[in-house]
Amino acid sequence: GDEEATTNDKATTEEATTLKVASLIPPMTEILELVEPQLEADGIDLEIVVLGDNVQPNTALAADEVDANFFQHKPYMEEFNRNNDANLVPIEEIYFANYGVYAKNAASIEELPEGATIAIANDISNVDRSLALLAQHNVITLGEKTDVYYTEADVIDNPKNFVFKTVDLLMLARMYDDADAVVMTPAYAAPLGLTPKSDALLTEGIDNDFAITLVAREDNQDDAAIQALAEAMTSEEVRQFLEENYDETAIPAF
Amino acid sequence: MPDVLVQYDTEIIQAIGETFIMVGASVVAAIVVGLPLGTLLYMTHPQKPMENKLLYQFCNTLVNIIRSFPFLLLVVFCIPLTRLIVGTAIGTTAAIVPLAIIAIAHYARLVEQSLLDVPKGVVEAAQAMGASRWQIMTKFVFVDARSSLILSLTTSIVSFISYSTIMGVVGGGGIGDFAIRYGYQQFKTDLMMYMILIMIILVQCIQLAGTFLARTLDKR
Amino acid sequence: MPDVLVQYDTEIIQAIGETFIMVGASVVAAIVVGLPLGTLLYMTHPQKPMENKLLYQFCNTLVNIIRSFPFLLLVVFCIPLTRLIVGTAIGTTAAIVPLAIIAIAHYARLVEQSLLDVPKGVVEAAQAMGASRWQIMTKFVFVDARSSLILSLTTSIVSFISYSTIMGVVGGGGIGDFAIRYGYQQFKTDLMMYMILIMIILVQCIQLAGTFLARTLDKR
Amino acid sequence: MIVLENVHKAFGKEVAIHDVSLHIPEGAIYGIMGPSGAGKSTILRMMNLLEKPDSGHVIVGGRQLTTATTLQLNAARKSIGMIFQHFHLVANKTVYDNIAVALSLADVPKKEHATRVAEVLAYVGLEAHAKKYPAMLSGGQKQRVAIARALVTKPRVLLCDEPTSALDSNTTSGILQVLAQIHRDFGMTIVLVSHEVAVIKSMCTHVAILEQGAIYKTLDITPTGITASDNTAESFVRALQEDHV
Amino acid sequence: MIVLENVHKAFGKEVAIHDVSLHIPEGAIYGIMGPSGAGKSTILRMMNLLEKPDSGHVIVGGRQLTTATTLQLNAARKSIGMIFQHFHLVANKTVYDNIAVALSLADVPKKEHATRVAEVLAYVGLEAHAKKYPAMLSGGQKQRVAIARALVTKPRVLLCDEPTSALDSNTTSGILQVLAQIHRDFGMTIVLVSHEVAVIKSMCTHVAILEQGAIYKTLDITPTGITASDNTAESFVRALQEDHV
Ligand SMILES: Nc1ncnc2c1ncn2[C@@H]1O[C@H](COP(=O)(O)OP(=O)(O)OP(=O)(O)O)[C@@H](O)[C@H]1O
Ligand SMILES: Nc1ncnc2c1ncn2[C@@H]1O[C@H](COP(=O)(O)OP(=O)(O)OP(=O)(O)O)[C@@H](O)[C@H]1O
Ligand SMILES: [Mg+2]
Ligand SMILES: [Mg+2]
Repeated sequence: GDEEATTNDKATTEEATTLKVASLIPPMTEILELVEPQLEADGIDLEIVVLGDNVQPNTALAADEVDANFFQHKPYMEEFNRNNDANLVPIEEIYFANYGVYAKNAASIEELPEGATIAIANDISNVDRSLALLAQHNVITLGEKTDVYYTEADVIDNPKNFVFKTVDLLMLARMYDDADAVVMTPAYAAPLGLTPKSDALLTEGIDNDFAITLVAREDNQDDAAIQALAEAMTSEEVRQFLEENYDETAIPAF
Repeated sequence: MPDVLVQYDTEIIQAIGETFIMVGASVVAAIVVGLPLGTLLYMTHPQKPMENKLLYQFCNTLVNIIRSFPFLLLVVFCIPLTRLIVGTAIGTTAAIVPLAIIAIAHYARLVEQSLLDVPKGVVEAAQAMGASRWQIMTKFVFVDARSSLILSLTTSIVSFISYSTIMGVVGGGGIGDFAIRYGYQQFKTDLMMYMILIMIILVQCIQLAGTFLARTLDKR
Repeated sequence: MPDVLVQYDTEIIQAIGETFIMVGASVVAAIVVGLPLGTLLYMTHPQKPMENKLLYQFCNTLVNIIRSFPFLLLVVFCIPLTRLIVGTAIGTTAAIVPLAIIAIAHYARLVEQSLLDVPKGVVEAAQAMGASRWQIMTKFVFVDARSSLILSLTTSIVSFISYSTIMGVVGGGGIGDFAIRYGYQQFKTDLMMYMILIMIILVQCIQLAGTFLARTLDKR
Repeated sequence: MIVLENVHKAFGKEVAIHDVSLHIPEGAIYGIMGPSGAGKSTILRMMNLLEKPDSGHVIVGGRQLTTATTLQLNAARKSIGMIFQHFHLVANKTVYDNIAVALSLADVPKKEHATRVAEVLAYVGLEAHAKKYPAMLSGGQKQRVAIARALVTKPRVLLCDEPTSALDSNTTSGILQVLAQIHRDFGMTIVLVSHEVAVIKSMCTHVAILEQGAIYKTLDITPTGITASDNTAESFVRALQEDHV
Repeated sequence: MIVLENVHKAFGKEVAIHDVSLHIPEGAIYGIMGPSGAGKSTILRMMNLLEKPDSGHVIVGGRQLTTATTLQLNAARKSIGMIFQHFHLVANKTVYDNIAVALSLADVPKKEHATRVAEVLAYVGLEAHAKKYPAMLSGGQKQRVAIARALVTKPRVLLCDEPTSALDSNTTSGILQVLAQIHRDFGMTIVLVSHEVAVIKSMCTHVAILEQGAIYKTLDITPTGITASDNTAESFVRALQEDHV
C-alpha cells in the first residue's frame, strides 16, 4: 500500500488545462478513457498518449513531455528514478493486475512434469516478479537479493528443474501452447479466455507492491489537474467498471 | 464494409494518415540527403571521379554506425536530437526524425551500389567533355542509373513502411502500430488482418508503380 | 576489460553466439532461397529469358506480402510454421524461421535489381551459344553481376542483423536484444553502449569485407 | 542450308526488314553488304533467332527455327557460332574463360579446353593475353577474342557481324586466312556481314546487298583470295607510300 | 599545339607506352596508325588526360595538362572533342540529348541547341533518328552519333579513335568530307587514330606509326583528298565488280 491522495487546498481550476497522460494498453487506456468526460466537466482536457514501450512513458514524463503516466507499478518506477536521476512520484494506486501461472495441460502446479518449460516475461522487473510469485508459493527458492531484482541466477533451489524461457511481454500469451506453463498478467491471459480466478494455478493476490499506479513528477504532483485525475480514477465508476469487466483480473486498489 | 472497420473508422483513417506522414517524410529525407550521401560514397570510391579514401571511410562508417543500431535503440538515441528539431520526442512528428535518419543511411547504401553499376564509359565520356563533378553526376551517371535508382528507392520505401511500424514506441502511430496494438495485443485478429491487408495493398501499389516507372525509363 | 563486461561475460558471449546463429541462418536462407527467387523474378520480367507475366506477378506479390508485414506480426504469423519446422516457437532456433523468411524476401528483391543492371549483350551472347536458362544465369548473368550481388548481400546481412535485434520477442536473444533488455530496459547505459559498439564493429567488418570482395571481383 | 522466307521485322513503326527471302547454300561463304542502317545486323541476328521475325520463316540446316521449341532452338544454336558487332564479351571473365565457356556449352570435355583455347588464341594472335579481362584489352583485341570464341567450337554455321571492323588490314588478312583455313577444313557455312568491300571480295562466293531493309541485289562472285599478311609497322609505311591503296 | 613529352604508361607490369614524344602542330590533321594493341588508343586518351601518364608531360594549346588542377583540366577539355572507339553514348539519353548535353557543358545557350544539333545530325545523316535511344541504333548509326557529339561544340582539338571503323566506305567518305569541311572552316587540330590506310591517306598531313607502345616512324604525307561519296547500294555492286578495290 501507499499514501492516499493528500488533501487538496485548491479545489477549483479556473481555465481549461490540458493533461497529457502516457499509457500502454487496456485496461489502463480504458480507465483513462472512462474518466475523460468527467475531467472535461472540470475543465481539464485529458489527452491520452499511447506509447508502445515500457520505458518511453517514464522518459517522456521525466522530460516534461507528458504530465503523468499510468502503466507501471511502484518498484518499476523506483528503479527508473534510481537509474535516471528522475523524480517520479506515485500519485495513486489504481488496480492490482493479478499475476498468475497458467498451464494448458496441468490443473495444478504439482502436475507439471519434471523439467517443464515455464515462459516468463523478458524484462527484468517482470522476471523478478515472476520468480517472486513462484517463490511465494514455494515452487522454487530464491537466495538473498543481491541486486535490485531477482534474476534466474538467484534461484538456489528448483526441485523440479523447471526451465525458464524469457520472451517478450507481448508474446507471453502466445506461449500458452508452446511452454508447459506461462507466468503472465491477466491482461494477457484474458484474450485466451483465461482468468486468474478460474484458470490460474497460482496467483499473486493483492498483498504486494505491484499495483498499477498513476505516476507524476515531484514538481507537478500537487497540481489541481493531477489531483483531479487521481480522484476521477478512484471513483466508484471506475471501481464498477473494473469489477464488471475485469473481475479478478484487475482488482481495484483503492 | 465490415463492422469492425466501421467501428474504428476514424482511428484507421488517422493511422493511414500517420503512416503517410512518416513514410513520406522518410522518402523526402532519403532523396534530399540519402541520394547525395550515396553519391558521395560512390564518387569517393577508388577510381571514381572524386577518389578520396578518408572521405569515403568517413561516410561509410557513418552509414554503418546508423545501420548498426538496433532500430529501437536508434529511436531512443535520437530523442535529444528529435526534441531539438521538432520540440517534442513523442508523436508522429517526432517519429519522423529517427525514421529519416535510418532512411538516409538505407537509401545511401543502395544508391552507392546502383551507381557502381554504371559503365565506366559513361563517366569517361563526361570527363572528356570537361564536365564538373556535379555535371558528371547529374547529366550522365544519374541518367544512366535512373531506373536502378528508382528500383532502389522503391525497395527502400517498402522498408521505410516496415520501420514505421516500430514507431509506436514513441507514439508515432501508423497502420502497422495500429495492427500491433489493437489486433495483436488486444487479440482483435480480424482488425489486424484488415490492417495487414491495407499494408499489403500499399506495398503492392508502391512496388508496381516503382517497377513500372523503372521499366519505362530504362532505355538501355 | 571494463567491469560490466566481465560481470556479464558469459551472457555476452552467448548473445554474440545467438546473433551469429540467427544472422548466419538468414544468410544461408537468403543465398539458398532468396537468390533463386530473385533470379526467377528477373528471368520472368518482360523481355528477359523466361518472360512470364503470371509467374512474375506471383513471385512479386509473394515478396511484397512478406515485406508488407510489420516484422513483429510476421514473427507471430510464423508461429505455427515455426512450430512445425523446429518443434517450438521460442528460442534462438525458433527465431530463425521468421528471420529466414524476411531474409529471403529482402535479398530476392535486391538480386532482381542487380540482375536487371546486367547488359543485354551478355544474355544475347549466352543465348546465341544455345545456353539453357540455367546456363545463361550461372555462366553469364551471375558472373557479370557478381560484384553487385555481393554488395546486395552485404547490405542485406546488415539488415538481417538489424532484424535479429527484434527477435527478443520470441526469446531469440542476440546482441541487439541483450542491449535492449539489459542496457535499455535496465538502464545499464554503459553495457548498452558496449553492445552497440560490438554491433558497429560487426557491421563495419561485414561491410568492409563485402566492399573489398566486390571490388576485387569487379573486372568491368 | 540457311533459308529465310519472307522474313519481316519492324521496331515499333519503323520497318527494319521488308519481306526478305534469302537462300544461303551449304558450305558457302556468303557476304552481306549495305550502307549503315540497312538491316545487315538485323538479318544476321534472325539467322539464329536472336531477333524474332514478325512473320516469315527461318530454316537453318533443315530445322525450322521460327517454330522450334526453346530446347530445339538451343540445340540448333549450339552449332551456330556468332561474332557480334559489339563483341558482347563477359566483362568479369578472363579472355580464357570467355572462350572456354563456349566449349563447355558445346559439351566439350573440360580436359580439352586448355589446348583448344590455346589453339584459337594463337589463330587470333592473343596467346599472351589469355589471363586478361576484356576491360584491359584494346578494341581490336576484344574483337579478336570474340572471333576466337565463335571459332573454338567449330560450328557448322558461322555468323559474323563486321568481324574485322576494328582491325588493321594486316590483322584482318590474318583473321581471314584463319577463317578460310577453317572453312576448307570443316566446310562450315559462313555468313559475313561487312562494310569492307575488300573483305567481301577476298572471301565470298555469294553476296547480297541490302538497302533499307530489302535486298537490292544478290551477286555470285569469285573470291580473289587473301593477300599474305605482314603484321609489322613497316607494312603501314609501305601502304602509305603506295600510290593505290 | 599538342605536345607529348616522354610519356610513359604501364598497366600493371605491361608497359603500354614507352617514353613517347610527339609534337602535333596547330591545325594539323595528324594520323596515328599501328597494329591492334600497339597503344594508339592509349596515346590518344593521354591527350585529354583520360589516361594519366605515369611520367612525362602532356601539353595541349600551351597548357600543361599533367600538372593542371581539376578545374583547369575541365576547362581545357571543353575545347577538346573526343570520339571514343567504343562510342560511350549515354544509353538513357536520346540521340538528340546525347548531342545536346555536349552543348550545355560547353555553355552554349539552350535556345541554340535545336539548330546546332539538327545541323550535326544532318552532317552524319541521322536527321530521322534524333528521338531514338542508342540501343535502337545500328552499329554505324551509333558511331555517327558519337561523331556528331564531338563535332557539335566545334572544339579546337578533335581526338578521333577509329571514327569510321563501323562505316562503309561511302558513309566514311561522307563523314571525312564533313571533317575536312569543318577543318577548313575552323582550323582545329585533328588527331585521327585509324587502322584504315585509305582514311589516313586521304586526310592527314602527318602520320605517326606506333608499334608496341613506341613510335616506329613519323611521316609527312600529302593528303590525297576524299573521293566523292555515293551512299547507294549500287556503289557496292560497282565496288565489288571493280578489279581493284
Ligand atoms: N531495337 C530497335 N528499335 C528501333 N529501331 C531499331 C532497333 N534495332 C535496329 N533498329 C533500326 O533498324 C535499322 C537496321 O539496323 P541494323 O542494325 O540491322 O543495321 P546495319 O545494317 O547492321 O547497320 P550498321 O552497318 O550500321 O551496323 C536501323 O535503321 C536501326 O536504327
Ligand atoms: N586497363 C588495361 N590493363 C591492362 N592492359 C591494358 C589496359 N588497357 C590497355 N591495355 C593494353 O595496352 C596495349 C595498348 O592498348 P590500346 O588500346 O592503346 O591499343 P590500340 O593501339 O588502340 O589497339 P586497337 O587498334 O586494337 O584498338 C594493349 O596490349 C592492351 O592490351
Ligand atoms: Mg550492324
Ligand atoms: Mg584502340
